[in-house]
Amino acid sequence: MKVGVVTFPGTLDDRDAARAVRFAGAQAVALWHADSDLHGVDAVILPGGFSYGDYLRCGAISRFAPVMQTIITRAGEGMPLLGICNGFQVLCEAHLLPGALTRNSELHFLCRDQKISIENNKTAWTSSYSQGEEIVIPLKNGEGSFQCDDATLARLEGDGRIVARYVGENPNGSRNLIAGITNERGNIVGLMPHPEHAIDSLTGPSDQGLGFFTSVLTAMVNK
Amino acid sequence: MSLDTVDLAKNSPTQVQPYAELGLKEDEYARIKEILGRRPTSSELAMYSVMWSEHCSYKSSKVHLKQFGDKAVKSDALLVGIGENAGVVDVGQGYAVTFKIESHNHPSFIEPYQGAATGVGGIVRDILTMGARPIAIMDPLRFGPADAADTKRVLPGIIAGVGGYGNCLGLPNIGGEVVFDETYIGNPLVNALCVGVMRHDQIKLAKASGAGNLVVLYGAKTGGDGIGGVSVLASETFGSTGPAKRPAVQVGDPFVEKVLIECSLEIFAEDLVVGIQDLGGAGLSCATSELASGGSGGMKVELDRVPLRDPSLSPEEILMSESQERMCAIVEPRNIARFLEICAKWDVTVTVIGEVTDGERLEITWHGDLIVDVPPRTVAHEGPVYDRPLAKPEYVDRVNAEILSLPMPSTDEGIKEAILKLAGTPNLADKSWVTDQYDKYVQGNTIQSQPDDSGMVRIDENTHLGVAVATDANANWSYLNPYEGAKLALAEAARNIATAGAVPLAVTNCLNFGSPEDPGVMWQFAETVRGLADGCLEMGLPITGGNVSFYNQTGTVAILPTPVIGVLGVIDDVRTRTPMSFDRAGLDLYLLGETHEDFAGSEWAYMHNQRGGQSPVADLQMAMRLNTLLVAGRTDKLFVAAHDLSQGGLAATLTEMVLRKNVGATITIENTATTLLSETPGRVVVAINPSDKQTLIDLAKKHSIVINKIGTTGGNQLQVNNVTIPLDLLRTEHTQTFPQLFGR
Amino acid sequence: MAKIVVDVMLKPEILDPQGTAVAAALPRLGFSFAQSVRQGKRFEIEIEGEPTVEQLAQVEKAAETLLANPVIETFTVRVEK
Amino acid sequence: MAKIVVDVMLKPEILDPQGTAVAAALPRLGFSFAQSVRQGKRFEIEIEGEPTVEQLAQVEKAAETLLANPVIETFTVRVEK
Ligand SMILES: Nc1ncnc2c1ncn2[C@@H]1O[C@H](COP(=O)(O)OP(=O)(O)O)[C@@H](O)[C@H]1O
Ligand SMILES: [Mg+2]
Repeated sequence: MKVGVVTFPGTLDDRDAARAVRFAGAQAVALWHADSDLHGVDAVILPGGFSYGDYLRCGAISRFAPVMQTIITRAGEGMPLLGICNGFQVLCEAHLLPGALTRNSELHFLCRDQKISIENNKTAWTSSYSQGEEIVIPLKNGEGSFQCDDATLARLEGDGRIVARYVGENPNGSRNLIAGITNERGNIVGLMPHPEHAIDSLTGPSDQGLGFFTSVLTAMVNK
Repeated sequence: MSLDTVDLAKNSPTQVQPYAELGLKEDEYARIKEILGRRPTSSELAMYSVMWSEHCSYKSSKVHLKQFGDKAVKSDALLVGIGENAGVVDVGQGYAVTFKIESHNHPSFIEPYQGAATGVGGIVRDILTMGARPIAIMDPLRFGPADAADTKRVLPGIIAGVGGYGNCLGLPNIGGEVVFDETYIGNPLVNALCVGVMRHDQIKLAKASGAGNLVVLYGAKTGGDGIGGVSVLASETFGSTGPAKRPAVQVGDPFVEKVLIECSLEIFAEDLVVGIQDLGGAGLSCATSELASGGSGGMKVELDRVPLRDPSLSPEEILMSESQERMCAIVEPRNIARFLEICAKWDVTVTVIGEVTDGERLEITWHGDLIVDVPPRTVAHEGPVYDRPLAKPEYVDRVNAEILSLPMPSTDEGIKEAILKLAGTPNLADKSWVTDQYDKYVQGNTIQSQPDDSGMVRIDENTHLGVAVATDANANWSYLNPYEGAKLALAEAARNIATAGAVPLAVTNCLNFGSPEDPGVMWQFAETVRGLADGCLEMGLPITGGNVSFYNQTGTVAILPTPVIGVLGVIDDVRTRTPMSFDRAGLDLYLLGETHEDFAGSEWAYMHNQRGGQSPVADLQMAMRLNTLLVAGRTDKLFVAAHDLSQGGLAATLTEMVLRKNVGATITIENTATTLLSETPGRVVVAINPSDKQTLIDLAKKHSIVINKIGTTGGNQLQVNNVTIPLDLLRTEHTQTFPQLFGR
Repeated sequence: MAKIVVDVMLKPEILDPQGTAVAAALPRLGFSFAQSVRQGKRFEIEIEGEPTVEQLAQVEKAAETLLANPVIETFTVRVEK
Repeated sequence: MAKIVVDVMLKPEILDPQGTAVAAALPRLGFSFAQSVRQGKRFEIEIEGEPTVEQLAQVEKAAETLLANPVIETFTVRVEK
């Protein structure tokens, strides 16, 4: 079972994502932004960071990387694809997911332990959780406020495509407390908080993030 | 502007040069002429002037810093000592760790965000230059009063800058300091520390050896950053219409630095460099002269090959530019193709600008004309040395003689109020407002960070080997007694390491002072260095490097002497560290160490505007015994929790402990006000299982440390004798200060 | 040498925390003129010679695909001076 | 209702990492028109009625103290339409 982890220039959490994949029992394969070959992986993670410095808009430039063109095709065919933080931003910029991530309402970078609830445990990345399960994983970003128009929001809510929601006070101004969403098929998930930093309570606030990575193994086995 | 060449200099010996405007003294200028046997060219003058500046040459501090070498203990752990970009220590299992602090005080006052950001960028490059992967940063900061208008401008910008740069580099921030005092109002201190790790055989040095090897410049293009002084030279000597306006501040590009780090590490992994140097203060002047001086031969550089961001730059300006995110490497010709290939992979600009020669000169040409021809050592390592006059300032005896008259709470209500006030005072209040802007999780190895006593990172995922780092300065004590102040800061930083159970191993420092031309400041500095050198000798800890920042003053008012001391420790298994707080009821709390009436320089005195009295005297023998006890207790799994006492005394320590995991405590003590508020150094609170009592008593006896049981854990309040403070109230007091001052 | 300016603003219905923060800061500093503030981005692009129709079409294209995100932003392109 | 626009740009001699990143991305996407790109901020300020001379002076003042940092940035103030 191979899970690809993409490195763009400026990606930071690639090693963490690879470690999480290994913890879950799969093989992590490093993918390079300029190489359009996916090297036989069964799923892909776009990890967090500041790809290309995130100077223009987060994820705006990475979206055009050669590796993304193959990923977009494969994800269209059903390959599981998880975008964490900057990866989520890339997925929105690439229009694989609706909406956009904008500046936090408090205007500064925010790193804290965040409680979220799993609102949809039917996706390729959340099946290890029970519906409504609450977990604590790190949230850390400057532009994590999910925004979209009313029609899109109604559609996301109506179709059960909200994957995770912040619990308690809204940390960044996201509409409807959205922390993560999925596409219609449920194979593509974008998530603002960082499950890869919560796979071991020695180095994270909990080990409750591991479920995202074990979920995808189940999804690939049941394919 | 015409080009000043070596030939021209030979033929126009009487040409008037603006050495004074460049900060050179008359005798310094004379010495340059003596070294060269002629007047310097404008480019040479530019190089000497920046390299002989206080910042680069340590001309006022050298005579004192020598003690760090002279008094040093021989340490087997020291792999690279003072003099290189950063010292390197052996932490076992084949790993070497490098760490260093640097200041970026003045730029951060002018442009807080960029000043702080480029401060982080600079220290990270120093660590990278040693061949190490940077793994963590810390940021000891000082500001004017928390409620001062300018602090509201400066602090948020500095915090955002430290975070903006460090977060983008993917470096966890594992600690720092935020301290307020009115002497920093026009002169905030931004010190930044970086830790890096490598295998022993990967250590790199700034040496250009091997004739025929190539000098390679890579990273950002060169712009006109930070060369104000040299513009003087360009305009005044050469009578043109004057240079283009050059930026007063440097702007950093953390993305470029992140790519530079990954690119460099890939280059190091393939062993493609003979020597390497980052470009920091004094830019190319520093890098080329230090590389050549550290190596065996000379060097030839074709300056016109340097890629420019601003094509109008003159050669003098290119030599001086402090553009960020640049590195200079010495590469054997057979490796250059691969070197260029790796740079191409990371999209990093790279240019061969020269080569190592078997001569003894540093020769720089501009489109074929020789503009610099100097012995590199005279630029890099043989600058002027001053033994500046020093005199004990008048204030010292006066304030030492003052008898403090502090209001000491005697009623239950008064005790409660004191605890709450201390919990909320800006110097002791919760710093999450700051650290929530810093990524502490990236790289997945952070074991401890704010609010723990020290930062701790794992360096091996399989063996769980880790390092801990703490920085400390107590400027109030240093003001009263700089000699003891330095020792006390050293002891405190080491104790912060040992509290978690790590073994202190090495020391770095950043000495922030006023003007060295003031004999009183110079005395403070000399006493500090003497104290630190004596302290390190006594504690058996080598100093691996550091930084001196002078001229920190507003008008004639100097900042408090602020020696920030960083201590690095090693822990063989991070899983066994002692956490700073307890997560359950039913434990016994003990206070290790004696408490005296030590209020001079305390937070309680500061809150009551009292600056006088005598600082405590450091008992380093006791400090070492306590550290040994703390490490032994960790190894024996005796401690459930341990937390150091420092500013705010026992009151602050208890507040932090009960709030950390939201488990209260019931404390029974005598002499309540003094026990709670005194800041006698060398104390720690530990939590143990009641059944381990005898083990603790035996351990304390063995190491001759006084212990007192002070209470038990549990409940949702902090109870001190008859005083009850609900945790919620305590938390509100502790956490609301920063949001109230600086917004949400 | 001509300068093409691309202005990018958040759509009116999208929350603009930066603009809001500026609007809140102004009265605190004693400035009372603003009813509302929105903050956007300005790109100054230098091109060689006078811009051709084709080039301007290219800039439009670049603005649409890269400089602005049409999901949340609008943009205008103009030649300056 | 009038709109005052304040454009804030980094001074030409100051490094502009944002503009540099855009300039580098454009050719990768097949856009070749740009010689250089600088990125700045645009503030749109709405005021009631036509702006008075006094108000404009106030905006200048606000731009200088809040919207721009004169150490590294320049700004222009103008009334739009
Ligand atoms: N306070 C100090 N204590 C010990 N070493 C110091 C101190 N200040 C400077 N040094 C050492 O002097 C050398 C030169 O310092 P510096 O010019 O700041 O280095 P760099 O140019 O690499 O930043 C370094 O090895 C540094 O560690
Ligand atoms: Mg250096």
